[in-house]
Amino acid sequence: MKKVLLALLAIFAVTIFSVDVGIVLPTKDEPRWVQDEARFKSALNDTNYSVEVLFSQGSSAKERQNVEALLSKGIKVLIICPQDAVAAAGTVNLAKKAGVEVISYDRLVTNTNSVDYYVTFDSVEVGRAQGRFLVDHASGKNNPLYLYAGALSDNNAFLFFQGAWEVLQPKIADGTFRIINSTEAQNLKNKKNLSREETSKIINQITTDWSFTVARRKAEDNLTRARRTDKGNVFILAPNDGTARAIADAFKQDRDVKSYYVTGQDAEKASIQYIISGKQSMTVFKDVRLLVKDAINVAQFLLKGVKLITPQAYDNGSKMVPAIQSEIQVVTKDNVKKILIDSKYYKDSDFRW
Amino acid sequence: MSEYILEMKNITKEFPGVKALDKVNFKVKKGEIHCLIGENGSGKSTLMKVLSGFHKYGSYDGEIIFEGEKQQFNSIYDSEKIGIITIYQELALIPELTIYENIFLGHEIKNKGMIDWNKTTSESEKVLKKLGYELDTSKKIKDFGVGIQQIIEIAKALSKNVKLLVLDEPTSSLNETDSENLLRIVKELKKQGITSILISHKLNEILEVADTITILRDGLTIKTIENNENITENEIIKHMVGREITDIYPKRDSNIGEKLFEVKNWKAFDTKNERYVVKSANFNVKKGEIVGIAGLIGAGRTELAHSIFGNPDDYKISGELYFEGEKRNFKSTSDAIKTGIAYVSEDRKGNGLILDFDIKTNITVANLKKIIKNKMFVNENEEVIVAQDYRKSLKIKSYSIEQKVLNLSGGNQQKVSLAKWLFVSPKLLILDEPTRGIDVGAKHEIYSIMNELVKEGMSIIMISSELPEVLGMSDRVYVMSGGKITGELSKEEATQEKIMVLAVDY
Amino acid sequence: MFNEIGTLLKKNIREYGMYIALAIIMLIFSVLTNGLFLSARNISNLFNQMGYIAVLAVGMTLVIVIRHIDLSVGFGSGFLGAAAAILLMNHNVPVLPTVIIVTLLGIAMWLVIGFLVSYIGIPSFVVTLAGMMVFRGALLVSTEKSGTIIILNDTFNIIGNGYIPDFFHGEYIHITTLLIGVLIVLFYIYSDIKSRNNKMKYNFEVLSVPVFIVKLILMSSIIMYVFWILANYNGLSWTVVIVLIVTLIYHIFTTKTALGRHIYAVGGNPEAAKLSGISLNKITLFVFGSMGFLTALSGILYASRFQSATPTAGASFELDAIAAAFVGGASAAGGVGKVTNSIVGAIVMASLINGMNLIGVGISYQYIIRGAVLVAAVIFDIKTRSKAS
Amino acid sequence: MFNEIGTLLKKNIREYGMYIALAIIMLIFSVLTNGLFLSARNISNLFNQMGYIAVLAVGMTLVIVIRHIDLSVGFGSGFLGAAAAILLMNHNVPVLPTVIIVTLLGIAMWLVIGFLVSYIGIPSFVVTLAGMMVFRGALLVSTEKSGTIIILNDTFNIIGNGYIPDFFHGEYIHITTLLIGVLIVLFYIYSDIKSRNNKMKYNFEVLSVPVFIVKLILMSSIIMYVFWILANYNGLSWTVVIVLIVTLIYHIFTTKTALGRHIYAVGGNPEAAKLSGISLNKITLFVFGSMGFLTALSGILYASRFQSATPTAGASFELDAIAAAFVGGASAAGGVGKVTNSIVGAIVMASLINGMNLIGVGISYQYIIRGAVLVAAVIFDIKTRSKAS
Ligand SMILES: Nc1ncnc2c1ncn2[C@@H]1O[C@H](COP(=O)(O)OP(=O)(O)OP(=O)(O)O)[C@@H](O)[C@H]1O
Ligand SMILES: Nc1ncnc2c1ncn2[C@@H]1O[C@H](COP(=O)(O)OP(=O)(O)OP(=O)(O)O)[C@@H](O)[C@H]1O
Ligand SMILES: O[C@@H]1[C@@H](O)[C@H](O)OC[C@H]1O
Ligand SMILES: [Mg+2]
Ligand SMILES: [Mg+2]
Repeated sequence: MKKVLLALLAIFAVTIFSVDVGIVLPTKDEPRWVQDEARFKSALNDTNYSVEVLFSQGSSAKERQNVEALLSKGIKVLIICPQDAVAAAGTVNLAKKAGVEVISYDRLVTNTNSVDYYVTFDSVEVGRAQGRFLVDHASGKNNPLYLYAGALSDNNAFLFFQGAWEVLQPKIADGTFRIINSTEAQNLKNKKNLSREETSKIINQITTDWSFTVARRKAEDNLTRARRTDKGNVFILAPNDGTARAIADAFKQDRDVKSYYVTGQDAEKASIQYIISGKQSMTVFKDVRLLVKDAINVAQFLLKGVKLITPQAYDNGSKMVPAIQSEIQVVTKDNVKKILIDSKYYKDSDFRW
Repeated sequence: MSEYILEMKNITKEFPGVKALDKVNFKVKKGEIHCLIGENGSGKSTLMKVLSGFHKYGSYDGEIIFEGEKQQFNSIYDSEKIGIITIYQELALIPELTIYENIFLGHEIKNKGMIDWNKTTSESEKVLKKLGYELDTSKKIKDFGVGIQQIIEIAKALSKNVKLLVLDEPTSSLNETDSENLLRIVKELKKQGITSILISHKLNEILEVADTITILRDGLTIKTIENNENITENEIIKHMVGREITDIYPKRDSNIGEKLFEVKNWKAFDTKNERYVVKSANFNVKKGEIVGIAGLIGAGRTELAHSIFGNPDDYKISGELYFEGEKRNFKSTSDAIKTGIAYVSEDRKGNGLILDFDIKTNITVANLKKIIKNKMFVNENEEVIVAQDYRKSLKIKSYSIEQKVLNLSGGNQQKVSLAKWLFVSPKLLILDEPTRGIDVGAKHEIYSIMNELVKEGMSIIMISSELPEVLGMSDRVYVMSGGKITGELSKEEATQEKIMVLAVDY
Repeated sequence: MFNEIGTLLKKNIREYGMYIALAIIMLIFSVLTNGLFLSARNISNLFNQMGYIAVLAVGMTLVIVIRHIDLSVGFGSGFLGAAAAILLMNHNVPVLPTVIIVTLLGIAMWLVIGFLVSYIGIPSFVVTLAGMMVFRGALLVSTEKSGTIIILNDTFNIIGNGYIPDFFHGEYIHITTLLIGVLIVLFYIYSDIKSRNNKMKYNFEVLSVPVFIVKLILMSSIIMYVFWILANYNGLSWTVVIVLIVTLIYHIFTTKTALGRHIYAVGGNPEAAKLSGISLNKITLFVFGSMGFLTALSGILYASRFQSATPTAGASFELDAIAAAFVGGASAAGGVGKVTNSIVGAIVMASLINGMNLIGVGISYQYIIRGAVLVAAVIFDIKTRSKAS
Repeated sequence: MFNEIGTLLKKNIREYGMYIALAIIMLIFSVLTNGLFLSARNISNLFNQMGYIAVLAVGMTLVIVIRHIDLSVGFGSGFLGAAAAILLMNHNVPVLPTVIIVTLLGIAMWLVIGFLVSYIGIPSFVVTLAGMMVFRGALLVSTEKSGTIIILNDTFNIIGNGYIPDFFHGEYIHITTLLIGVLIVLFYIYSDIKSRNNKMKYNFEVLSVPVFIVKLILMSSIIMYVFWILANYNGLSWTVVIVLIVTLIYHIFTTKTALGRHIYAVGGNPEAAKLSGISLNKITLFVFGSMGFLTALSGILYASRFQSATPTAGASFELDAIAAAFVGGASAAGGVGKVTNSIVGAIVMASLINGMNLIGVGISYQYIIRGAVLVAAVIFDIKTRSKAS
């Protein structure tokens, strides 16, 4: 029995000896982070540093456990994408105290001096890109607009929505768009800069909880409620790819919806297929390879004891964190091949064209 | 102060749909043993639960006067505080706790707010010794049989400040020796000035120990009488059931055929508790015969019955079993049932009946295939007919066959249990304590049914701890002791003394 | 006649309690949404939204009846859905074999659970909590390679999204659906009359002719109304067809067959059932096996509805299914619980979400209200029950 | 002497089973991590990581003992943590009043749960499932305004992050911690000798002198070893101090007081307990009240540890707590379960996660292994139990 256990554990053991770089990602439940893991592993294959990737599964507590385990193993650099940007402060402080360099990955840990670098796609910019896409495809007045957001419990959902609202709001105010599914948003349609509380109110109503089930139900129920004149050619702000597909499925089934534009982000394989098949309109592609490359570059310099000077810096509430920002790209049916296949991000054979 | 330690006046207690007590008057003299008797469901236990505060003051009408003072109990705690201690029909012990914890449960010995376990242990041992028992009090209750458990209950009562001791059917699950022992203790307590109220269906015991007898029927006080030589069992029975029963054990002409059932070198090992529950058993049953199995508590009769009835407890078994001349090997209880054996459990509430289900579903559950149509579906109409037939022929008292068995009195539950097993049309019927805790009237009816059955050719094994019943009903008697069958007696040979000799033979 | 109806209602209040609760909720939402709640389209959506929970609730009812619980059905369903997706997409297995393999896999896995619960004697709460973890891990492993697995198979996807074809091509109304409704009503009337005649043959008491006719008309109208509503939208969806068939089979199974009865006997008093020749272990195995079958079905319905398998598929389905069963009056003390009522329980809980979505209640308050209604429904059930007995 | 030890072990195998399991797991991880697992720093981390689960496990043990379950403690703890954060930050309430208010709030809320369970008679599974939803909603409402609420209060934050001060300023080793260890060992030896003498006064059987001394030495070394390890890192953390105090109080409470024993009596046989004059309703209220108290404590520990209240705080804590109690040998059949063993159960489960993290086992496999170990632990427990009796 004991032998079996030992053997079993040994199989899963990646390495037990000291690790140079520890990476902590938010959750394996979202395909996005699975991609990050894969990209990290392949990128680090080319270096002679040892790494270990751990997932926090949506829990700040697990995240702390992960970091503590990595510290016990003597990492020198920590790359962390916090589950909760605020709650992670104490965790990165621990790392700093242990003399470890901290790179905040994609999401910035706030209110702490312990973050050394920040590599990111700008999350607000993601929202802006989504909003811009809808605005660009709308003509005339009174276009029906359906809004959806991520989970109320996820700060990123607020950043995405903030970006999208920034772009959409003027067009709502001038009558290009008509909000169909949120009375709260409707009430605030003349306000460009929403407070956290106001955004909360809206998201409360249009949340998908990042869940397919909730997203689809909500879309169906919104369509039930909408009058025929609220349909026709519609515009849908969907926060990410998973929810975009669920929402698109619901809209596709409605006889009165003649056409729809629906946004997304992450360039999940499943959504790329949807884009190819014309069921999803766009996705915001965050080339994880760039982010990974930046993160690893910074890490390698840090391991060698070199401090980089970066062009940008973000205020995290306690200090200006030097930052490297990667570009995001909007993927549509027209450019999908160029952006994703030609760049070897995905293989041609992964999809049915 | 009056000569009465307790007076209960005009007590009326209603449950939804039942008037359990109707203006009952009940007086107990200081220092006496007062027996309370009556048919099943006549309200004895309810009266005692009113007395103990289990049924709170306000949930009944009437008044209770104890030692000259009016009492209003809001909980059992209140009545115990002034010295009324009740041992309930349902034993109030916690299986997972030790003897000493159980004895002092609810009135722990404390020292600075903490329980003093050492004192608790030694005090427990002391009370038990007073009753003539030396036990390892750190053992859990679940390791003991009902006999010992009953003694522990009494020890629990004595460990409190007891003035009036109420015993609700303490001997119903005890055999002769243990019963006698218990009655001896009650008499002993009387000498120490403790008043007792004793509820029992065993008239012989009552006549033996009672100073006064009160009879209840249908929630009414029928009569209170002094116990003296002039009173006979028959008289009491008449008051209890409202009619005369001339012979409790009805006559029967035996018509015994060839051997139906036999076990040889039978052994059963309980792997969970690592002990033999049946060490050696050789016995047989003939067609049309009633075979009694007598013995003391813990003799292993129930285990023997289970082990032949397809072994539901998963004992390790060795030996041979023959049925209708053929050697059989039952893999499961359903095998045994299919072969023609039925077993009416001694514990109708625990494992005999499904209390939340109605009469008809309980009757058919062991043999649903008998009323299956199209090879698949239960014919519910047929089921109703079956149940109604049994209700009539066994005289089950209920307002319909759709009544939950939970709400039936003990005797009627026993009849449902019997009906359930008659419905499998067994050739061999095993009755384990068939009349435990049921009143004489119902007992008489069950005996009559047994006679009917053997007349039709069925064979019966009757496990019983009541010697009069064993002697009154059996064609042949086996005696068990310590997991062994220690002897066989024919109807003619069998006497109380001979059985007792075999029952203590190890 | 009114007297007779009165006593009838009183006698069966326990059973009608559920329906009354449902009616109240539906009424409230109808008013609050200006009738939208009861519109053809919404009712159709409602049923489709709860399909994969409803089948779980059916199986969970039996699990609860035998005094157990199953926390593993959520991620179990997610994992089995992923298994289907992998078979379909990575191994190009056709739909029917996929469905069969996944179903067998589900049964096999739950037989293991049942074995641990019955033969080994581990509390079901523990085994299925462990199962929940294991299936969650397995689901993550299955979706690790490609993230969400998208299912490109129209036949498969129609299970969770499609409607039965209308052979008559009604323009505004789905004639096949209406026809099926009529057939069901006819069958209902036929079997009710037959059972009444049968009872008369046995000389049992039966409803008087006028009351009987009132009952037939009432029930028939309700059935026809629902089918009419559905016919006014897309007709019967395959999901609804599957749920109906599962419910019907389980209803007949639990009320009319010996095995079904034995399940309730085991729940009512395991010891007594054992001494009645019923094998607890086999019944437990069977009930968990059935749970596995239905979990597989639920996984297929979900994967098909979302045309994909995701790493979080199935999260917390178990809680929805358990809530449905309890709202439907199943009792944790064992022996009590009807599959039809659990379906109604599932409809109650789904109506709640649907109704609140229509009104636009925020998610935070939705959680609070769902919790409150769950408790209220069970209190209501307990109260009507104690009155009825 | 060896004979005596042998019988001693056999008699108590049930109790030692837990410890053996823990020892095995620790051994395996030590080997697999080249000793890293048992390093001062890691052991210290391990204890701090499980603090908020450990206190929940203590309360959950009693809930399980009286045959109930509590699914609401997870989000309940999250919500109470948020309440603390709001009081501290938005209303500027000082730490002590905050802690008191939150604790009282926890008790009050759980008294409601207890009331619904006992007086109204709703199954605890249902009530607490509803509670889970309600608290989840309430947590979202509380964090709506500002998202995650940052707690900027050093006194408060020290509860979950700080270590007791070293009055002796040891350079390499935390002397106060060592001293406390020594005191505990001395107290342990003193009370064990006293209890032995007491028993001898009553003429009870006691361990022979050599065996007794062996036992004292063994236990003392284990305690000293743990304190030595902790002293080698930062010393005793406040979290550990709190968990130790809670465990001690609950241990004494459950084994030495009448109320404590009544809880076990109710769990072992409710009917009998009632006839012994114990009020089931009051015991149930008390046990849930205590659960509320500990949930509040857990919420405070968590909020303090993360110096913030997040909208997802508490998610699935209930499952961890329940798993700990079951691994620690609590029985769903009621009446059985020790708080100390549940703490060990919590350590076992936490070691598992911690150890797998150190080895670098992927999260998917972590779930699978945790599930497997949960089942294995309970099987082990069942087997040793049946052998022991
Ligand atoms: N809690 C209760 N709820 C409803 N009815 C009850 C309850 N307790 C007792 N009864 C009814 O009250 C009547 C008297 O019951 P009780 O238990 O006092 O009878 P008893 O004389 O003790 O009978 P037995 O000899 O069988 O013990 C019976 O009809 C019984 O069904
Ligand atoms: N040696 C023993 N040690 C502990 N318990 C025992 C022992 N022998 C028997 N018992 C317990 O005593 C109880 C009575 O045993 P059993 O059922 O075999 O007796 P019986 O002859 O059928 O008596 P009855 O059915 O009248 O109680 C059983 O629960 C059994 O566990
Ligand atoms: O990429 C997204 C991530 O940033 C967000 O937090 O969760 C949803 C994902 O799609
Ligand atoms: Mg009685
Ligand atoms: Mg017996």
